[in-house]
Amino acid sequence: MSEPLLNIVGVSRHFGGVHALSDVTLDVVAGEVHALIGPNGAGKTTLIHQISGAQMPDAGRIEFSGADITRLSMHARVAAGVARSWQITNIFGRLSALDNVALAVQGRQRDWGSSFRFWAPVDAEQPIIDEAAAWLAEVGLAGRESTLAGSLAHGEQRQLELALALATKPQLLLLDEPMAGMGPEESERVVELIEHLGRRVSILLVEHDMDAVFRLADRISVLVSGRLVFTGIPDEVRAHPEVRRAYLGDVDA
Amino acid sequence: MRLAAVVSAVAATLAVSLPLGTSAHAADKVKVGFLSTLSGPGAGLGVDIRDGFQLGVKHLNGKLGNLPAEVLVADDQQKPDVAKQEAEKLLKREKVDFMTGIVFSNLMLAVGPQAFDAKTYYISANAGPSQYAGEQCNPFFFNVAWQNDNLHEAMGKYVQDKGFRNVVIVTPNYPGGKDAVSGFKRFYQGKSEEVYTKLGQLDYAAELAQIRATKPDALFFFLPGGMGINFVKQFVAAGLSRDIQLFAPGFSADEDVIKAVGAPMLGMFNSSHWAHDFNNPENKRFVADFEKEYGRLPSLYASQGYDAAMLIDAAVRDVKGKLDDKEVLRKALEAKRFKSVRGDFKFNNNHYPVQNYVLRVISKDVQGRVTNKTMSTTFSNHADAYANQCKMK
Amino acid sequence: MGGALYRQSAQRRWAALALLAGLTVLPLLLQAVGHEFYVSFVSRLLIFALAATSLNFVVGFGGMIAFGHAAFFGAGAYTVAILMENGISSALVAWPLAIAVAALLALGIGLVSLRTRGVYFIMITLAFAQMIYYLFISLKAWGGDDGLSLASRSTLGSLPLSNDAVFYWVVLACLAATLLLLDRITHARFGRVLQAIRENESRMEALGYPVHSYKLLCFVIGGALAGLAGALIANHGQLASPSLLQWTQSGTLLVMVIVGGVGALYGGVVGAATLLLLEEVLSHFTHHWHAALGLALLFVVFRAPHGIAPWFHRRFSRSKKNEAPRE
Amino acid sequence: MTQLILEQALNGLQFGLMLFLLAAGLTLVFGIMDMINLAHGSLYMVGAYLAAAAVAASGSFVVGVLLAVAGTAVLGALLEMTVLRRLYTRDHLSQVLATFALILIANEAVRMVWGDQPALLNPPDALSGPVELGGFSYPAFRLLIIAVGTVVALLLYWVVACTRVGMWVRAGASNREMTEALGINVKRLFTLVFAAGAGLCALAGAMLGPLLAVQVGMGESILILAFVVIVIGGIGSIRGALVGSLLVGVVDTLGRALLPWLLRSFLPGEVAANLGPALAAILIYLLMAAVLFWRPAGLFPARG
Repeated sequence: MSEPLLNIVGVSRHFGGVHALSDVTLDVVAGEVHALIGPNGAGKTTLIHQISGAQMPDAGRIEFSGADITRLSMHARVAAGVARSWQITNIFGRLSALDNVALAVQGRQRDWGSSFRFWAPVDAEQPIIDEAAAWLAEVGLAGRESTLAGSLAHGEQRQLELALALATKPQLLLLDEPMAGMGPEESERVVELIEHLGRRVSILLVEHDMDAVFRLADRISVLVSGRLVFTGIPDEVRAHPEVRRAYLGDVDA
Repeated sequence: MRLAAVVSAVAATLAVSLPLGTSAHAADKVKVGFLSTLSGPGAGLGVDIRDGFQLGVKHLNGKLGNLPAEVLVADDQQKPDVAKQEAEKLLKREKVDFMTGIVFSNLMLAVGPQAFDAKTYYISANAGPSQYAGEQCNPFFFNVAWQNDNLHEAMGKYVQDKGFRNVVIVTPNYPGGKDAVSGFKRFYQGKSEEVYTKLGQLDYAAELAQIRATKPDALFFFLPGGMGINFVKQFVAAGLSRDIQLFAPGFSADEDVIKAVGAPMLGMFNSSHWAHDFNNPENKRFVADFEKEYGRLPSLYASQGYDAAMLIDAAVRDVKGKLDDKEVLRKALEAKRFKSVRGDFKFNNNHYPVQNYVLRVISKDVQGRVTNKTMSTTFSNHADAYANQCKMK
Repeated sequence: MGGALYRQSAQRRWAALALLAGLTVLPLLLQAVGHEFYVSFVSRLLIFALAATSLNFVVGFGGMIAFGHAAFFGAGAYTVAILMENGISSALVAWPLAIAVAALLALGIGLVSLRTRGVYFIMITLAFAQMIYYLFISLKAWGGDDGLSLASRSTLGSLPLSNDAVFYWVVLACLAATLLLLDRITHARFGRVLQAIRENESRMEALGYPVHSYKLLCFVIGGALAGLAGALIANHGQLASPSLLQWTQSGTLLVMVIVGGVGALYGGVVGAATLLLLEEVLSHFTHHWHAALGLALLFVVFRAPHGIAPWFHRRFSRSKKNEAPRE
Repeated sequence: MTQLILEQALNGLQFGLMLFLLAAGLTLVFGIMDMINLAHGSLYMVGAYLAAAAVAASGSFVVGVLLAVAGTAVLGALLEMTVLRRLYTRDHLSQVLATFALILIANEAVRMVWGDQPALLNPPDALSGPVELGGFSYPAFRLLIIAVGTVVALLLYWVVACTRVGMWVRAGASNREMTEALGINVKRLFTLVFAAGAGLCALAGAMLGPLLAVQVGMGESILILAFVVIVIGGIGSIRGALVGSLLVGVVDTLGRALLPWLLRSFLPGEVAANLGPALAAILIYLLMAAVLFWRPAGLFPARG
């Protein structure tokens, strides 16, 4: 196995007296799809928050590409190559779908330069618009460019959310239940998309749909009550007695 | 720069096309712009000046110098920028012949240049800033009241003469307050401690505690309008009046303040150039009619407003209504051909009064009202300290 | 409301140009009918329009409800006055400096204030403005409570600014340039980023935008333009008054913005014009014109909740609705 | 020196308690209804004017004050039911505009009824003098203010902390939907809270009126201070309002008294004389900025 891209060492986070994460150690290697599973309230989203920079851990260290990013702001982590999607759709409802993605494209300073530009009209920047349209097509939203994001169907909004994350061209993608609330057809498209991406981008995937998880994941980590119970390849996870008891038990039933 | 040239040319054309003054003929009426503080905490002062002025016009049968008088009243809200806007309206839109009414020196200094630029005579019925008494004296500025320092000087002299040597001075932290301190100390030579408050401050608990700790034998304060009312009330309520003698310039101890504070002011000394018990026919008529008209005793502000009307009347009468010849009008104003309710005064070279200043004490009059009573004359024919810096053109 | 309001149509551009032309010849018309007093009045109106526009950039575009804009307005005015006291009367030096001082002040205040949000942001900006206010009225060197008078207006090349009409044109040029600049900014990258931040701040952060820096710069630009307005108002009345710094001034500007239309390009202009004209007209009829103004404002709140400019715009563009790129 | 500090501490307490009466209503309205009410100061003004009128009419200070409190509470309830209720769901900017309009209308209404000049409201004769307090005399009326303020503060604390209505109010401040889910008549609760806040305003106006001045515009300057208080304390928190009030009262009073003296000890006289008052005037704003810098949601944030 190659050097880990993301390295989480002993991360803890508590809210008041509640320990949401206790001493979690985990890594994601380049090109891997790493799934994170566990019952509701296990701390999965909290862990995503720590990695994306939405929250800072109370203890522990987070390394990305060999650099310590534990105290880095969210936008700096995005610039470094960590992008995320949200469990609850988080888009710009009053902008068109195309404008949504164009913002994400424009945000890549290394490709397009600073956004501190005050004179030239943004509508005239054709390359950015073209790229945004390409991302929309990639997630299956071709033809919906000028629709206001807020008036897209729920599944479409989830796809747009994914396009936003992808358009930042991350090395590591943190997907928090990307298929939540989707119909089977839309879910299938997202699964295919992730399979397709898996070769270019490393993915940390939080998902409740076990079929999708076992189909997509190279490795699976199990989080229970803020503790990492086990990490292994899908077959090991299926076989692990403690995991079965703690989590998969209710799947079998 | 070509743009600049074009714009200049257009502007020059405009300037030429402007009607700049017409030939001297007798006006058919006299327009007076009365701009004063008529709302907010300082409103009482402006209202008194206005009422005094209008009583004067009434005594003159609605005329000034035999011409129908039109008095345009405007409120400056005690704000310099509002004062400037209102003055601009009066001067440029209404094209008034005289301006008067301003209470506060800072507003006077803001509005003065506008009136002077428009070559309109300003008759100050109260504000007497040192600037216009000294180097910046202006032919278009006349003051019928006093120079700001005068009443403080009179109080300083009395306090000095009475042998007080440990005095606290309370005044707002603004130029008028600093003038009060320097005026008072021009004649008082003992030990003094100055306490500066915020302008418009209403609660003096902190300052009073400080004064109690200082243990002075006398206290001189200059707090215009509502500030003075509150200070005296709180001073007495704190029990300080038992050990400390209060002194103030007349404007902190006049009818407006007495009406609000009442009996606690009894025994307080103050200085003035006028009092309602002055015994001359003009004053008797003024005081009696003022009481009849407005149901209260006039204050010194009212007397000044009244005198301003009288001065304009006399001057317009003198020039026979020819208001356009500014030079002749100025001579007429300087001559001051009217009898003031304060007895008499004359204008100095800087157009400020040379006059007497008296000591008043607050006591009960024969009708049992708490009011001012004239005691003695502190200064005779007193001028201000700045007149010698004035080179009137 | 957002971007749709700014989408310029050719029609709107022509309307703006026609208005500009009309305002340009206004002094000539007023002088022809002998009402040159109103040249000065309209200058003042345009200066307040500029100040309100600068605040609207912060409130409407940046989404930051700032309650201390008077600090920058006043700082610009005092900079010009203080420089004049020290013998520097050139507008080419003093006005840019006024803008710079206001911008620096905004940078400092913004750095601290942007740590808070919502109501706390409103209050902390107010607190800073109050500090500046009390500082100025306490310092005798800067005129204290009297403010600082200007001996004359600034000098600008060979332009005679002391002529009210010329000064009016300079003010008009400043306002037009500001509106053009803000129109460009809102359609440029920076403007789109601001619009998106207003829409969804955390999502922008997650797209890699240093949101704090964008908001701070927006705040600073707003402050700088208020500084320019301050420099002009000091020249207009030849006075830098502490009342320019008072919290009521911040409140008045905010009311102008809300009345005119939060986030509408011409919101500040419409608001300033509405308020000052109402004041001028109402005070003619009644001594109690404040009450009438209050009732008018209540009317705006309940009948034109997005302000007057968008209300007009909706009326204006109703016929063109079909062309709008919406589905 | 100790006597000076003691006296100033009493002054600070007196000022702080009165600020609390204003801040309590403001913070609850703010916290529960999420509403910026700039017109809160106008209720203070109206209360003071009503007190002046009622005292003059009845000849009794106590009767006058009680009438003013009751009258203003009714007025507050009416205001809530006619205008303010329609603003709860609007954004902060609309609230600012509407309540600013109410200030203008209230000021003019008072001017129309009572005129431009300040109204007369004097303390009862028995309390207009000083009392001896172990070595120095202190104004009796200020002591009364401290007593009234303390009683009301304790009462309010008890109501909010221990009664059913108080529980609703606290629940409303921290979670509005939850309160509604509990089946409480939120509409009536809001009107009640608003009326109570108005009554407290009137009490403050009536108590401070004799000390300060009953005049148009008196509400605006103190409104800013009340906002400073609740922001320092944390919006929606009664405890925060109390701590904030006392903090502002004491810092302002002690600062004004001690700062010039302190500066003089290490700065040249002229500089100290200029800087002292300036610094004293901005002290509470510095305090607020500092609190918000380290605690961006105030000292006692009511919401999670």
